[in-house]
Amino acid sequence: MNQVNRLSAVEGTRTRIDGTVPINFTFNGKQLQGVAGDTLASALLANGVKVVGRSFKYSRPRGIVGHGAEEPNAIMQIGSGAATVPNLKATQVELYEGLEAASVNGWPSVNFDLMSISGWFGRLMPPGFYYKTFMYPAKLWMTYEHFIRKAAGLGSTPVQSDPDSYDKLNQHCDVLVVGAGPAGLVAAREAARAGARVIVADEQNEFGGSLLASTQTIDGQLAVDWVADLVAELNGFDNVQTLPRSTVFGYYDHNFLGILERRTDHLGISAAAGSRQRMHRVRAKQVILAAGAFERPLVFAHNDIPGVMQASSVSTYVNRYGVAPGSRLVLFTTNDNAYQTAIDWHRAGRQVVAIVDSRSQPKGDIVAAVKGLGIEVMAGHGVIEAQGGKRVKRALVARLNAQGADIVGPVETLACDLIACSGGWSPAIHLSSHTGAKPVWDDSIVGFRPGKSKQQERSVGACAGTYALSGCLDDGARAGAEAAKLAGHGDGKLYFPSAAVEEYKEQPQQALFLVPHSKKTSRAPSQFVDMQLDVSASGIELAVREGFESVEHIKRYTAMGFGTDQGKLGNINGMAILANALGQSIPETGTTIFRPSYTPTTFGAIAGRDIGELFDPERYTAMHRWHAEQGAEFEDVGQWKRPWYFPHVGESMHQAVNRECLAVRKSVGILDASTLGKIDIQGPDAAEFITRMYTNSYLKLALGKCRYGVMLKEDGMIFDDGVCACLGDNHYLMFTTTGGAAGVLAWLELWQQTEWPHLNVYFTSVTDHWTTATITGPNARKVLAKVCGDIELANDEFKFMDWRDGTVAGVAARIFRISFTGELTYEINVPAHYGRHIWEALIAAGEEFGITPYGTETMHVLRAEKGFIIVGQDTDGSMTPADMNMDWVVGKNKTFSFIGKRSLQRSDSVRENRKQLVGLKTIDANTVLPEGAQVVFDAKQAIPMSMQGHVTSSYYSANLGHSIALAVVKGGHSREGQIVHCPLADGRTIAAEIVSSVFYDPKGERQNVE
Amino acid sequence: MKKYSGFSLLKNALSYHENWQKIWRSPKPKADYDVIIVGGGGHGLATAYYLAKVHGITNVAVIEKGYLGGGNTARNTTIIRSNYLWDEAAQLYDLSLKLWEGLSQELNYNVMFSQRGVLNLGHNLQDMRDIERRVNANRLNGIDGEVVTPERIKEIAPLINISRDCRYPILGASWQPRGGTARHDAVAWGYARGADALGVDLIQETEVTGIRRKNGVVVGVETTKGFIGARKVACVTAGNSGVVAAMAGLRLPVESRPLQALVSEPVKPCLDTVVMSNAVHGYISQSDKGDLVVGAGVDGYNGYGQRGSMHVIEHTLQAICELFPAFSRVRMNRQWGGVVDTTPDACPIISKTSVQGLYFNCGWGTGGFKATPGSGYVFADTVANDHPHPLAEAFDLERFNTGALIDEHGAAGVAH
Amino acid sequence: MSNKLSSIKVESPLQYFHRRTSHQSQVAAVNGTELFNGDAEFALVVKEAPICTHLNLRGDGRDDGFSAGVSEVLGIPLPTEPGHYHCNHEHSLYWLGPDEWMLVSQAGALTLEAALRQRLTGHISIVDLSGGQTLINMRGSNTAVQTMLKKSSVYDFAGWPSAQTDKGCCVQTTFAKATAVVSNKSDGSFDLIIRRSFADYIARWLLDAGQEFGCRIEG
Amino acid sequence: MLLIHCPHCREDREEEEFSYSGEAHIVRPVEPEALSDKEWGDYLFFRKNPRGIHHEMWYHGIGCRRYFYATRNTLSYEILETYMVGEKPQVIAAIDVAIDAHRDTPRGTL
Repeated sequence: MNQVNRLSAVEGTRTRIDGTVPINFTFNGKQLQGVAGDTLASALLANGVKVVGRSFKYSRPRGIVGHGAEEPNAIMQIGSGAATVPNLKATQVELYEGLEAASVNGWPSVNFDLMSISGWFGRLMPPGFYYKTFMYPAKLWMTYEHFIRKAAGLGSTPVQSDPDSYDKLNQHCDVLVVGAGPAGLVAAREAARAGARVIVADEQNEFGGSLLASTQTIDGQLAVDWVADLVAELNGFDNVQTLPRSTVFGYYDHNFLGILERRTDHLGISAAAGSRQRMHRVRAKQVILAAGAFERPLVFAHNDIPGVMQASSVSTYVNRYGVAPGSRLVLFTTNDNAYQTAIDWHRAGRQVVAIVDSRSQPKGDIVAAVKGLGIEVMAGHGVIEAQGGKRVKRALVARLNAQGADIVGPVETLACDLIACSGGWSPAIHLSSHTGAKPVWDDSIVGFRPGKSKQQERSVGACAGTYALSGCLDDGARAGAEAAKLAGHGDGKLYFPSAAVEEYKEQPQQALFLVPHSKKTSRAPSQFVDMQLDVSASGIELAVREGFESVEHIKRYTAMGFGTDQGKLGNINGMAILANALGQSIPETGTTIFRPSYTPTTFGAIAGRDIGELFDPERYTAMHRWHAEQGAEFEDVGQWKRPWYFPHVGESMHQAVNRECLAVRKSVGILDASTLGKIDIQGPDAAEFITRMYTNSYLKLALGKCRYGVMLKEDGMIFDDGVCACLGDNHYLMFTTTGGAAGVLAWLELWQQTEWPHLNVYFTSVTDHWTTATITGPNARKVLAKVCGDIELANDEFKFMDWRDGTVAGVAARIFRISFTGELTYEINVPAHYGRHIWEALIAAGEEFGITPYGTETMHVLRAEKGFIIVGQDTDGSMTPADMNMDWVVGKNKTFSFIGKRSLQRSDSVRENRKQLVGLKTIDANTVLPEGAQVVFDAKQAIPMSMQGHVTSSYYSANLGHSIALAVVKGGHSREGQIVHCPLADGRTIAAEIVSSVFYDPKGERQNVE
Repeated sequence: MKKYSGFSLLKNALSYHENWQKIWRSPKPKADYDVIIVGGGGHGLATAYYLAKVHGITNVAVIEKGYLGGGNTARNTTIIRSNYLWDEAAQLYDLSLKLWEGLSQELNYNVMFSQRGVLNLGHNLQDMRDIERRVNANRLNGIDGEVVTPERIKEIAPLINISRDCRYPILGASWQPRGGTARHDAVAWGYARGADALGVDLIQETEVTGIRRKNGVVVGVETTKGFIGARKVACVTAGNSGVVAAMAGLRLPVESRPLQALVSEPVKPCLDTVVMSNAVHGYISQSDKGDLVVGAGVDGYNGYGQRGSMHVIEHTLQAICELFPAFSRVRMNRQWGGVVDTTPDACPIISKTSVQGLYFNCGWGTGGFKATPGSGYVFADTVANDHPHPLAEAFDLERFNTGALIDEHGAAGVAH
Repeated sequence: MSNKLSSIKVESPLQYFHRRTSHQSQVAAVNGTELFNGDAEFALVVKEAPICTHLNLRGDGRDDGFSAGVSEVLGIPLPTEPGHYHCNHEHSLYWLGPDEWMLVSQAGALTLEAALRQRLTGHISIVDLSGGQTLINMRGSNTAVQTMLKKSSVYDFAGWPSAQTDKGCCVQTTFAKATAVVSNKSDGSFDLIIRRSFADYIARWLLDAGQEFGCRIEG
Repeated sequence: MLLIHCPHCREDREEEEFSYSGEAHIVRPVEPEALSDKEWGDYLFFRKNPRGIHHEMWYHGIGCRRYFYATRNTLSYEILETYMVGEKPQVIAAIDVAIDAHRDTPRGTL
């Protein structure tokens, strides 16, 4: 097919295409050719393609209607494989060499669709039909639904990962101008001149908006030339950022706006570097909305047949793209503005069959001009029905009464292949509406204007209901100067003279939302309101007959406005039809609230670069590289990567952990404990403050000593634990859990800053500063002695729960003698730059003792053997210290009522039968209970069972030769010796005996090994 | 009430759909009711329905400030499941699930309850412990569920990424086959139609502005259309509970927060189940229309604005793109927010109050939709008998004084 | 802490990154587009500073004794204006909060802390963070540096006046999904103070984000 | 997406740097043990949660690490003021006074 509809140059206009650069593309597998500057839509029209898709519900053939974001029908699957994109509007896709486009609906093809539903069969699917059917028999619903789902969706997602990348810029500006049409351009220029930081964004590939298709002149220049000069001027400002191909998709609180910039889509390649799309996160001091307006379609019978188009779109295809989408035009209008389309069509050398004007006496200047060209104007008439199959063949025209509500004359038939429609214009109030501004109906423009501003914004030009070019230019300039001034730049006065524009004076339009038909609406051929979702005027009336009154109910019942065009064309007509059916005015009926996105916005762009390995920071300790080199398996603990276990070649996890566990208890092991949170606390009130936060007291903790503490939330439940050391006068170091570090610091700050500011104490996180190498086991002292000569390590010199400063392998270190394994343990802390050095030195020193690096799994096993809890694993936010059998850590005689203390006395906290921490020893020594197994007393009871608790930690203990588990069991502390049961999903029920939670070395002697 | 069926559809099609019965009446409020339900969302309408159906109390009005089902009922992501951890919550949600299973037939309105299963993913060892614990508890409570491997997850949702190389690889999931989704609007409309047919007055576009009491006993409500008397007032105003409570001089353990959601453009079926991940914070399903329906976590601050902050959405879509790398090229069509009443233990409040005749049903947080039938059922019972339904006992306000919380989020992170 | 560095291996936070990964991302050729500013091979160079002293300093900035004491020891005034730092050849002192400063110095940590403690009285806190942080410098074409900052942080850096040799602007803010203290320098480059455990992540972020203009990380 | 004026940094900063910390001006009872379970429960969990003017705490955690207070409209999200701990708000909602007068239980030591 060649470009049958491509026009040769037309006098007095300049298209934006370059006819000398052919571009090949395919549509539904067919090779076609367009030219540089084309959109996919203009190229398809140039090639005479009529049917571009099938409708969602009734599968009716559909053609291109519009030329931009409002397009409801031309929904395309673009590209193939991993880079395919579903649901792009052909009107917004720039043509590139090799572009592959396919219709999203229609099987086996859009021209021959087996699913097409016509005539009265379609009547079986009125709005809401599925709520009324498919209910019986109940069992069959999932089968019905299976078939309903088969028909769902427009295009298809890729099945592979996205090959492209996306990024974001955080932008801050004084003035953001949305839309680079005439109003936006002059606004930007004034604001820029005043010195404001300006961003101008426009969704199209080039700036100019409606002027790109205009035949008007500005200051004696063709509009497109005037635009080119102005854009060049804007680009000359250092303080202006121009963003073409950039859609402002959402307007959020405090003048935050999202812009999606399409950077490579028009190139048709997956960008090898940089990003396919970029989201600009803009914080603007002032915003100027100059987003334009959408022409309103006219609703008449079978107005969805391909060849029924928007009048302004026809002009745009002619003037901007050099395409005439047909031969014989019937123009159907309610206003003067659309007469220009007849002039454009005439000038393009095509036939204007007639202008059908619903107004009984159109008499504007432009009407006269059109008549001067010899074009017939049928005043007081309307197109009541389009006829044709896959293309309009004729328009049925009849005389209407003055209100346009009734047919008052015979029906005439006009042969044509194109019906261009204009029901007036609807301002693009979407972004204003995002801010919560309530749109205001204005009879004078037959549309909603933006409501009272809720943010620092103003609307200008067509999106404020100002349609005359001169008005747009004046308003835009004023808004630019004003916004700049409010943002602190300039004096608000205009700098540039206003432009001279010649334009027709327009006469009032007529409000016409539903063109009458000879049959009443319920029986007339479908008069479509929302084409994408096949919502018709009769559907809206039906919803009203069924008792729905709210516009939101109607929308939801009929699905009107829920399409990917978000009702840009249909909503106003739909609301007006609803208002009429309810016997109300449009303002009484109200409008719906537009929500972001203005146009659909790529998930990947909203996600940005924070995916894959950058999804969340991976935090490393100073020894991470060593662990990785040893082949450690890692566990995610919060953002940290911690070694989980260190398998030898050929070893299973189980084998590795058993080996590590035995090594620690028999000789010595080494653990990277650097991830524990560490907070430095200084100040004269430090001890008092810490004592308020922990359950026990620190007022008498001596220099050189450590103490273990538990922290509660005010509700009495355990939320963190750790050791706190007294480092000096008014100086402490607090250890927190790995995951709790940031939360504990914020918690301390909260109480100090907001409740007890009179307590003099400062907190500083030192988690990253210190690297901690923990050596533990009966040979730990011997290992340490080899690398540390300046500390007396003897048991009675450097006691359990002491700390000392000294030198380890030549590095100043702080050593804590605390223990999470029950063995003799030294936690050696050095500044992290020395972390790897100290680690390697200890490994070397321990070699003769077979020092064994171990990970978190072995750490867990060893501490469980000792009955030490892990907050977050053995507790879950509903556990008190008493529940954990840790009454000993609660200071009963503290004068200050520490955080959480009062809650420990609530009736539920002192209730009998709370879940309490116990040990479980399986009857079969080799069976390891699954963590998370539920505990019951009577295994034979029927479901639902009475659950008494659950297993929180469970391991095989190689040291003990049997499995061990910690559990919380109701009243567990008084149930030692009882047998409980764990019924598992695999059908097994495992019996276990409740035992002490301390399985190993109950007297705690091993940490004092000589 | 004329019954809906395939036959009635056919019959009405022959008469050009000109003779359908109104779905409900639009009555003028009476001077006095036995029970006034404040709030015409799903829960309020269900409460009215069961009051009339189960307890024979039909002199009931539902007073709604906007349109029926226009609050969180219209704004949620329609996920239904009952695999809650604690016995009290699990039993309440499972009652609800059982009611869902016959709801379309009960109401003669197809609420499109679709049992396509719910996956709750685990990404670290503690997630997996919690999943094991929850699934074990569910099974022993008689609730379906199993722990599934990444390979099984991939079978259920083929586009999901189970690679071990990603930042937080999927280690497993809980799988509840009876879970799924329903058509949210239809639930409200179905209950409304059912309640109306039983004589309940549905009064829309009428705002309750005060709760009138006499000697500590409720006597009715002030509204924008005047005073309406009632012996009992039951408040079911999710997202506004604190405001309504203040009308009676009460304060609740509730903070109202924005919760955001979004849908993509419709795409051909590619996800046949519901996938939720608390750890990376996103959940997703695909509607019968083809939209990918995505929910986010709760915003950090209190807010009644029905909108939240963009960075929450950004994080959620990062999570979705991590879980489903193929969805990166899909586009967000619409985003919105609701207002959720969060409680300290992520469990609802179904309770009498210190004011005689005044009842509250609130605090469902992010999980209210799935509870709609069960919530209405036990609340109707509580109001009718002036005594908590056995399944509602644990959800009394008193628990915040005794400390007997049902710490559902302590174990599950976020209880969507 | 000991300064016997000669026999002891020290490892800066980014050293691991250098050994582990290719530390540069080059501009990829994109045929026929104007998208990428591909003049230089690397429009952005990130360099980690040699290990030095980082001290967190707390005290009452409104107390003349405190501010005089600090300035006496360091030879620079205590910045009390939010968002500013002062520096000389040896020390840089960054405002972090109304009673909190970050001191980055060439002097030894122990000596410096002792000198400050000797001079300052009352409720103060000095904490050595030298092992937990590192300073990296980001220089390059103005566009690349500014774009990188816009990609990485929500803060509006373009609003800053140029830095002078003895003072400039600083801010603690978001940097990708981590945090950083960012400051401008008189040569037009920017310093970032970041936490050790996040260093690898930030380096990966910078390489990824810098791909469009070419980014090199130097040790 | 809030833009919050930090009174310590004395500039408008992006929401991502802050975290919300709940209702402001809740004073911890001096003698918790003297309270009944109900009074203690009230202090722990019961909040004003107004639709409108709200005094709340924010933490500039990725910034100056200081807490401060904000008066924010929870419906419009407009922030009417931010102020230091220890200061009193300038903007107070009429309803606040009303609720306090109405409440059927006294609020701990408040």
